[in-house]
Amino acid sequence: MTLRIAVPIVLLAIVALLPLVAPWSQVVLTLALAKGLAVLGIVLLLHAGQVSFGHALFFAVAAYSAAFLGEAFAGGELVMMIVLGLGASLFFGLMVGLFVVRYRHIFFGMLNLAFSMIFYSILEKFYHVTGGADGMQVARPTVVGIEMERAGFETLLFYGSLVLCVAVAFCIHRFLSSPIGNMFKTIKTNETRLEYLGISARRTLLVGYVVSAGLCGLGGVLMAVAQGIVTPEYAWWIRSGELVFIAILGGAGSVAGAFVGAIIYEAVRVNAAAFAADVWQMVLGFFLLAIILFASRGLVGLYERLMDRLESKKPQAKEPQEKRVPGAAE
Amino acid sequence: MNAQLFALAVFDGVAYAALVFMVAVGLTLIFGVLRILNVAHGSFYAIGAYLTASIGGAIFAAGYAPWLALPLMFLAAAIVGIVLGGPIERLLLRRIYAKEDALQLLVTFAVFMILEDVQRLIWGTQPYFEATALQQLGNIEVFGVFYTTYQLVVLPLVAITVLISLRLFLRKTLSGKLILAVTEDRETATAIGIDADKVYLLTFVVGAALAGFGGALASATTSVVPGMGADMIVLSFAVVATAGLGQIEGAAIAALLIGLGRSFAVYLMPELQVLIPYLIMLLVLLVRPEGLFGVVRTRKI
Amino acid sequence: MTSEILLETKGLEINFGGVIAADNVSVEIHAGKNLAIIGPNGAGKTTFLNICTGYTKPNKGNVYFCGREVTQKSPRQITRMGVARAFQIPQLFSEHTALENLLIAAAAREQRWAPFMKLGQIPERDEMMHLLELVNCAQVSDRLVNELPEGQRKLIDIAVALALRPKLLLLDEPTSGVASSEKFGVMDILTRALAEAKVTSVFVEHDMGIVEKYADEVAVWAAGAVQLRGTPQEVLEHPDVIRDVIGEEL
Amino acid sequence: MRRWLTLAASAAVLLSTATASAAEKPDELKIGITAFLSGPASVFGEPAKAAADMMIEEMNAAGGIGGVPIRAFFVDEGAGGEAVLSEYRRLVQDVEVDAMFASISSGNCNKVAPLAEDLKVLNFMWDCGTQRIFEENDYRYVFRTQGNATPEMLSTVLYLLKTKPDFQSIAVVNQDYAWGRDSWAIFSTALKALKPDVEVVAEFFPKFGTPDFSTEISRLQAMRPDVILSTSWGGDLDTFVRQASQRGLTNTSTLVLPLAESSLERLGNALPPGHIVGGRGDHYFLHPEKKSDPEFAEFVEAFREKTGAYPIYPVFHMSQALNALKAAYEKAIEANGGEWPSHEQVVDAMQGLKFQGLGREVQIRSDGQGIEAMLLGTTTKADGYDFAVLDNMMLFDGGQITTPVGEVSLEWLGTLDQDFLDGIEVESFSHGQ
Repeated sequence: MTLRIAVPIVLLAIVALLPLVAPWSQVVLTLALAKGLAVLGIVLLLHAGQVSFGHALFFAVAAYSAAFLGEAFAGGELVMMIVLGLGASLFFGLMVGLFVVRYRHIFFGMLNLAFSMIFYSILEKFYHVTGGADGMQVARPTVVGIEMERAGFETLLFYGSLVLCVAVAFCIHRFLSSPIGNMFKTIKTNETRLEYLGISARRTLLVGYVVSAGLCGLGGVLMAVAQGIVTPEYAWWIRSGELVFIAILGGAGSVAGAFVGAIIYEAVRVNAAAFAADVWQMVLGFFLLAIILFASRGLVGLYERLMDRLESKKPQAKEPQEKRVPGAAE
Repeated sequence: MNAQLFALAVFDGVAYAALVFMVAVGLTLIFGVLRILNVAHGSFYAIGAYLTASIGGAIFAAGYAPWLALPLMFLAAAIVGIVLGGPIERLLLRRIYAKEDALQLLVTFAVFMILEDVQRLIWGTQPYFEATALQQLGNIEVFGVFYTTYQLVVLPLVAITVLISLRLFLRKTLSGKLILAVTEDRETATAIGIDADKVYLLTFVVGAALAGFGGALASATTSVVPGMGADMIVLSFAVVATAGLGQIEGAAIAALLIGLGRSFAVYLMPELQVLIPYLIMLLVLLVRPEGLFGVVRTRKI
Repeated sequence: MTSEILLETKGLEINFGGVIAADNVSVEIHAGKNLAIIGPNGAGKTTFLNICTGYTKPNKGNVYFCGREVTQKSPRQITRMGVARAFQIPQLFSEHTALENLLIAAAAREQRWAPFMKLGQIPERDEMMHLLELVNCAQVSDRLVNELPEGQRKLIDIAVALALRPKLLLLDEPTSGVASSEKFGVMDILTRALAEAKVTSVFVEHDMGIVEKYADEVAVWAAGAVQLRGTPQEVLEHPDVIRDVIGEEL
Repeated sequence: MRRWLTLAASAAVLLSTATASAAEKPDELKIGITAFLSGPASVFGEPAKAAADMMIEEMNAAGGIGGVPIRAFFVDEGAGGEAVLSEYRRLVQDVEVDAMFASISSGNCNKVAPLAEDLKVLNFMWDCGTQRIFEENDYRYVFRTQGNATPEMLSTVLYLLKTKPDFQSIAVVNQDYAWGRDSWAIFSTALKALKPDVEVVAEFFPKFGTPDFSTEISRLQAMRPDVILSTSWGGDLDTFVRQASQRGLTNTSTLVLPLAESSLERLGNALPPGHIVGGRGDHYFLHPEKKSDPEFAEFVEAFREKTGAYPIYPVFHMSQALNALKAAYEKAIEANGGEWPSHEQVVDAMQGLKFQGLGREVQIRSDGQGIEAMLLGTTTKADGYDFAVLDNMMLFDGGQITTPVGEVSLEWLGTLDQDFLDGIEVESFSHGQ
């Protein structure tokens, strides 16, 4: 096993074991994984060269769906919440997507922003339905019909999320190597040619858009049950910006980077809030600047560079390193 | 809704539109030239307001003449443009023009986050309020309702003046023409030897100063509080997108549209007030994807 | 040789801000007859291809493909009916390799939507490698296309169009960007590939030697209108053409 | 990552020792305090933090609680609910604080209360106002060391009825979030029960942080209601009052501002005489019963020297929370025969606890809710102050106006009648008295 593969497996193991030694980190990590799923949605869209500044919308749609379900059935059921949240975000993704896939770049970003801000305002305004700015409580749901204590539930939620994230990451990775995934990527490089292959760029983008909305939805449901509360802030534009931030931090276009970025972001944020309470935003801001200016391929890019250097130093790597061609066919 | 209320709604809408326009016009100017949607613009607005309120509070308390309020606003705008905007363009943005849209936007987002905390470190979290300029001018009674002269007359006048002077600056002066040339066709402009670096710097400084000026004007009518920049920036995004990116006159019309829409909502359906800007933006973009005054660019193949 | 009409335009008219790019253009393109379009820059040649493929909508007039009206259809719909296009500036997927560009085209042709199938493993892989060989680009199949020289990009652009197995192929200046010493080689490769795939072609061309050698018919464009149409010999010897078109090319 | 690991390791060690010797006297008494140190609500958080620092220093100088010094850890509520919750967990599970003071925001109290119950940690809701928490759920570990929205609003209605009995119409301009909505629901329910003939002419809920109320003010001027209620606070309240007075709205309508005690000094001359102001409890730096108490006067001076401003209600709430903690530990030590009490013993001691901060005495009743007196007054100008101070003050006894245990506020308020009104005892004071 090469180092390049071993390190991620070790990191995954560390993440899985960390809560055993640091109980309080469990919920933080669950939140990070939930965000990581949503960030994966952003990463997916980045492959098509589009940046949404409103994907928190789908995060919020799913989170509120879970909250409403919980309210309607006095607690609710985790599996139902996930199914409903995912369904709602896919549906909203389709509806919003039908409009926004006609636009690109800044306009794409701005329209997404507009939709999310409308949803945000509705959540905030319709106090008697949504609880207004203070949001709704999400009581601890049952899991396949079983009532759980807090500790057990949190452990289950964490490991469940971890498994879900690994599975989803694998699926997205495969999707991106599939023919349709590759067509999706060509929206970034040459939509005209795609149309001249007889493929609808809008429909292709819509497929990816709906998938990305679903990913945000999954993240939203997990966040809602892990936090025990949903607020309109879930749909606020700063939240969308944060998702894009994490995507860039992890490494634009990297599936693994979405989760690495989310965990590092959460760690920086928690530490900054604890040790630099007055300037945590500033810390994050400088962190983001440093990444963009000095490591624009994000943490995953840094890792690749480090591994490249380590491998080229190893004496047994005798044969001349073949120039790696990014995106080469397997 | 009777004629009196109709008129009141119009007055309120226009005053509000004037303030929003000041911020949006800088944003759209910067976008037109640099092709960057500057999130930190909200911070420039807030800092302009803080500067005016804090300096004004200090000098008027020390007994200086109230007429200094207006020059002070210009000073605050200049400080924001030169001290803040200049270095940000020079040291930061210049390094990222070759990068993707998303990265450029995120850089300004990072600047925004940093400036939010800078504001808090400098000015703390207590609200500032400095209304000397406004109190000097007194009130006007219209239909039995008192308006401040500042809001009813000064703000719209200033906005129109800014619009006209910006137009003249862009059409009549050399620097302005250079900015316009780069806005319309960046490649050709640089190809014929226009110093794009200088134009970018100038544009950013002017744009930032306009945001600062907007903040300075607003400081007379509102409390200057942490977080005021975040709200303003989304609103001016909506204005700019509705108008069409880079459209200066368009921004004035879109600001008016959104300002009036908002004030009529307060009279007719208060619950819709916050939704109005986004609904207008959405409706406009659905019908005209490039904004009210935007130009469609087809790709040459 | 059949005289089936593949593509037909009737009375196309369009102008861009006063500049007339098509003025009552009525053209028939017959299956099996390769048509060359010549004419000075700005004569409306590319606009004609844009209208035929639905990229630009004419102000007036109609386009028919295999007897069906396609005037208001999109490039995508027209492509699906069997019209492929290669571009003056190659339109490729710059972050994909040469082979991947072709594989995406093949997947588009075969409608391969299975989300977990790898692009590199679709059944058309061998066919696409063959196509790359045909255009002499097999050795760069794993290179990103934006790292390749313009000539090869041009050929890959044509190969992408061919990968769709069209009935009609529209080529916009296939030899521009190709070194003049290689132009005939390229056209040899191209005509062989076209013949093998039984594809009729329409190509815009500036090099009269190429037109003479490879075209079955020639149409002369000027000021947005077809001025003259005939065999290469008839057209190229026409005094107006020598004066207005060939003269300018020299 | 390394920090997490070391923290985790130390947490594991602490955990094993802590359970073994729960009642051993610790080296220090650790409390976590959540407060807004950023964002608009830091107008409350910053003074409260300054006050906490001062008071803890003073308490420690006097021997702390039962001989144990206090150490405070602050959490910024402005960082968002998510960060507050994870910091809360970290402080409880990792730093092992003995008590949490959380929080200012009602939204955060809603989030924190069930968590405190889960984590079995003593939690004082030291400043948030929502009355729902104890009405909708039972808690063992959660207490409120002050009143809640119901007595705050009810006392405002009572004050209004006593001072301005003939008003006919009212409009409301509240911030659009739970506090703004809930406080209006409470106020309007009580008003409807006690004076049914009042017409509500407009209800505005402008967005939180609105910089401009021009349109609302134009409309209010056109309608001319007798009374305008606003439970807003901080920058929103300042903006509204300033814009209202600039445009003469304060000449035509009486403003009723139940939270304006916290804005008086900032507003300066912008708030003219004749408007009604409350302070979420009997909180006022010129508290008529306390201002001549040297301890009170000394604190006000010291606070002013340190921060440059007079203390406002969150400062007083902080003093109540700290004094409640002290009283609870002392009661538990006494009950434990002078030995240091376990955490559970301290929680037990909270029942019926009486304590006094910088106002009247407060008592914790069986549902965890504190009973706190309410003070309201009407603005006036006075020598020595360049801002409005209170005249015609009334002090309401908290016991009468707090929803009885087991009842839901909105239902209880609906049952109030003239008899209730007549039975209210109130003490009146004027400025300088």
